[in-house]
Amino acid sequence: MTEVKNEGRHRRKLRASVTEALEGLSDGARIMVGGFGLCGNAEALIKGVLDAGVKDVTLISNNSGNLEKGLAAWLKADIVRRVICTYVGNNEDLHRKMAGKSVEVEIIPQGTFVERMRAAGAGIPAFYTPTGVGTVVAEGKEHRDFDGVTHILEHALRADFALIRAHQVDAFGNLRFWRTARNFSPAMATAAKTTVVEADEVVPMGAIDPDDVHLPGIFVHRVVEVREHEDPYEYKRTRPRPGEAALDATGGAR
Amino acid sequence: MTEVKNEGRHRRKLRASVTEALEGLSDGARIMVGGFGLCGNAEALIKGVLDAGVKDVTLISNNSGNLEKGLAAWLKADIVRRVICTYVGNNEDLHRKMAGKSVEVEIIPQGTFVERMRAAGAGIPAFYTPTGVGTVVAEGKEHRDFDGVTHILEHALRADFALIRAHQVDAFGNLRFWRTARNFSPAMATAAKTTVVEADEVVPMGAIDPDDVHLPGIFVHRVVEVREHEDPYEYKRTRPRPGEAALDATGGAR
Amino acid sequence: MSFSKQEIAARAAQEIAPGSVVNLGIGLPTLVADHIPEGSDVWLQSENGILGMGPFPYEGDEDPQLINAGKQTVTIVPGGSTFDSATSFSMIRGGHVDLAILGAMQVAQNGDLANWAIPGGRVLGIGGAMDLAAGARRILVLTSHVTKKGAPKLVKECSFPLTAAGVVARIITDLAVIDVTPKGFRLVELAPGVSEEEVRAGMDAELLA
Amino acid sequence: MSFSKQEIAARAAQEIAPGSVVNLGIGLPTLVADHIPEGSDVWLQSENGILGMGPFPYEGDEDPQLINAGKQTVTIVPGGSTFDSATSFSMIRGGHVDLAILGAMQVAQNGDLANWAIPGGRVLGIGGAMDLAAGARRILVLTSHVTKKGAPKLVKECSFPLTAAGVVARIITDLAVIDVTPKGFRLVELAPGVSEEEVRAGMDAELLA
Repeated sequence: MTEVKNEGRHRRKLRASVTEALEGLSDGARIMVGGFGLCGNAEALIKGVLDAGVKDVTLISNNSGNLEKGLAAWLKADIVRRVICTYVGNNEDLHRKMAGKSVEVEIIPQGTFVERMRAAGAGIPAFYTPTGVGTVVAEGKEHRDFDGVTHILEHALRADFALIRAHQVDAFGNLRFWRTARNFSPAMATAAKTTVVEADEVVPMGAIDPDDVHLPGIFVHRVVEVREHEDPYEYKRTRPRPGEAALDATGGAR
Repeated sequence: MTEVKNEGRHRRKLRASVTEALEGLSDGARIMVGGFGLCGNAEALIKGVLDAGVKDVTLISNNSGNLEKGLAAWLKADIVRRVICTYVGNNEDLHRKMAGKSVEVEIIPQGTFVERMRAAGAGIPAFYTPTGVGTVVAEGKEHRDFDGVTHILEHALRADFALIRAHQVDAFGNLRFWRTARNFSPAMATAAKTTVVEADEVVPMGAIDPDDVHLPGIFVHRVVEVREHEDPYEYKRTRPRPGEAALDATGGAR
Repeated sequence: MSFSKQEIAARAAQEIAPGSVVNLGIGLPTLVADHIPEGSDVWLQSENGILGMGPFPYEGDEDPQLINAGKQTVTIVPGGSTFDSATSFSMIRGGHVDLAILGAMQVAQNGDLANWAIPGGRVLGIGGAMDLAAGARRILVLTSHVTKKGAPKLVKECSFPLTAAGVVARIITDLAVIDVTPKGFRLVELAPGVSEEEVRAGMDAELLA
Repeated sequence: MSFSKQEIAARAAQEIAPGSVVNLGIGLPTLVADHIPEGSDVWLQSENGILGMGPFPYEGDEDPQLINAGKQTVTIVPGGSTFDSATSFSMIRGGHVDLAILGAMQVAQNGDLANWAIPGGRVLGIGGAMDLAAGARRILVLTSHVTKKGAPKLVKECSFPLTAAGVVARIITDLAVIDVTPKGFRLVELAPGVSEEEVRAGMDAELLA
């Protein structure tokens, strides 16, 4: 009499290839992609989506590529129908698509962008925020005062897939990120039906101390290890080491 | 012409004593206290509030003591006028106060409790949640459907002081918690005007890797080191070690 | 005959899909943990901030700062994690917990659950019950078929304060396994040696066969 | 005479209370970092997920996964922390950032700020600007007094799309330090060798002395 049970989503998450990790991705999918510009991009998964040949994608990502790198490839390949982002900057590929009206672009404040994803993941369908009041962002939205301050209503932002990059992952999908590569990825992971992680390194279960897990595996569904990344710099800025500048000035070793 | 500047809140956070750490606490204060039952209580600060002699306190804490320990002392000393909590359980001190109507008790769902504090800290004045719909919790609250599901509106929950316990802290107030002692403390820290931390250990600046900070010091205003804690058990449950049960059964070493 | 508490727990364990995340309520549901097969990749969530809760610690290994939502000392399995309450209830309210196994004072034929307060009785509080009942993907209730005084717990309409409305999917009692369907309670399975009549006799609601 | 860019930045640094948390916008505000005195316990927040941002790295130490909100490689000071964007904007929107120093295209006499888009111009996007402008406790604007084409930036009413309404507390331009008061712009300080008349001439609004 007991009904046959499907297997839960938390078994056998490790995938042997990017292709396997992206199984089920289809035309028209809403896809969140982590990264602040090119920092923290899931490079192999981004390429994998191109290889999968899907089209009419809604891309939800802070910048949608830059300097012809990262998600710029999706724009060049014309697989994107709509972009939800916070900043275009010097992303010429996106500027061209916007100008040519071949891609619909919705630009929203960054805090609202991530809070809407966090809300989706946390079972909160909508929340009030002061950000954007009195601006174009507030147009058509419900306004409401709390303690004499006007706020607007913003809604949860969901996706079919989240493609994120992590530094370390175990077989359950517990994640650690490296420095500012974390950015939107944890919130995206919670907001998508299927979260796919591209990790620099798969570590044994228990290798990450329970207190040191940045994102628990409950929010992760598939994992693929990708050891090599380009990790391009957008704006590499450095300063000379204290000793060296002096050496240079005196015609020293350099 | 330049106006004289006050010092910001992020300087000289280390306090020499609990008394100093609680300076400015006054009658009628709204005080959040971290801990899931007795787990993760700021024991010295809880005692310090008693010593400070304040009264008519609104206590915002998940359990408000248990087994005559922890916050039970505040109830016994009659310094609490109102409690906002999620669970009373076998807290006889609170049951007595409720029955005698000497303390007003508001019981709210635990997820709503912490989300309201998180909202306060995150600049979100109100949000919709499915929790409590169709129950007494929803009475008198705004109802609204999203995607065909009814939700209720809940508001941010703020406090004057948050008293929390941490495992490690540095001079800026960056925190690490130990295991399940974390619970409500991070959200409370963000929701209070003044957050006071009682830490097991003060570590040098930089000793906590940037990626390993559980709660950044921006949410912490005062720190006091307290090395000794009772850390009482509420319900100590153990099981015999595999070898020992067998030994017992055969009349062995134990 | 009928199911013992351990048999109810064992039967409940069959409801857990391998590779799922489960939250076990206080009381009878806690017993389910002992019946989950090894290697089935079932992850126990405890709303005070653990995913991957393990058994009680060995004597001497207990840590007062490592407890479950029932405030008992526990352990964490390899691959487990700890986190704050906001994250924990994001998991719960956000629909990331696959199954919550809860106790009940009353369940109505429309799936309403009452498990936190008896009118006029001592209020123990809500805790995480309302969030779990509203947020978990599936709600399984374990309960005695009737109260100690013999009053039905499966009823047309709850007279006790609700925990959540229309959420219960299945109920396992000492007498039977019963589903909540759009048409009301439906018998799924009888405990060994229990008759359909006995099950009906202990209910204050229709039972579809 | 008038303030050079570095002098604007240096003057802005005087606005930073020791022991405060500050977010520096892209462009001119970025220069302020170099003028904050050592040991003043000023913590720089970068909305992509750093509290305690340090200077650019030494050559060879740069890390592509450690950048600021302008996507430049940076460092983290001892006591700094990294976190996700939701936490970062909780800090900002929740009023935990004491001061945001931002650039501007226009500032109106009621404190309205426009710094993200020019009508008909190329849209660069909003980024964190609206959250910072709405959420930081105090907003300081650094800007040239007039545009490259000589058009006033301090105006009665912004003609450009707003970033936030009524938020700017103080403006530092190459000509003067000006406050936004309930009655409008008020002169606080003149740059060396600059006359009040020159300041007024470059504004499309009243200036209270």
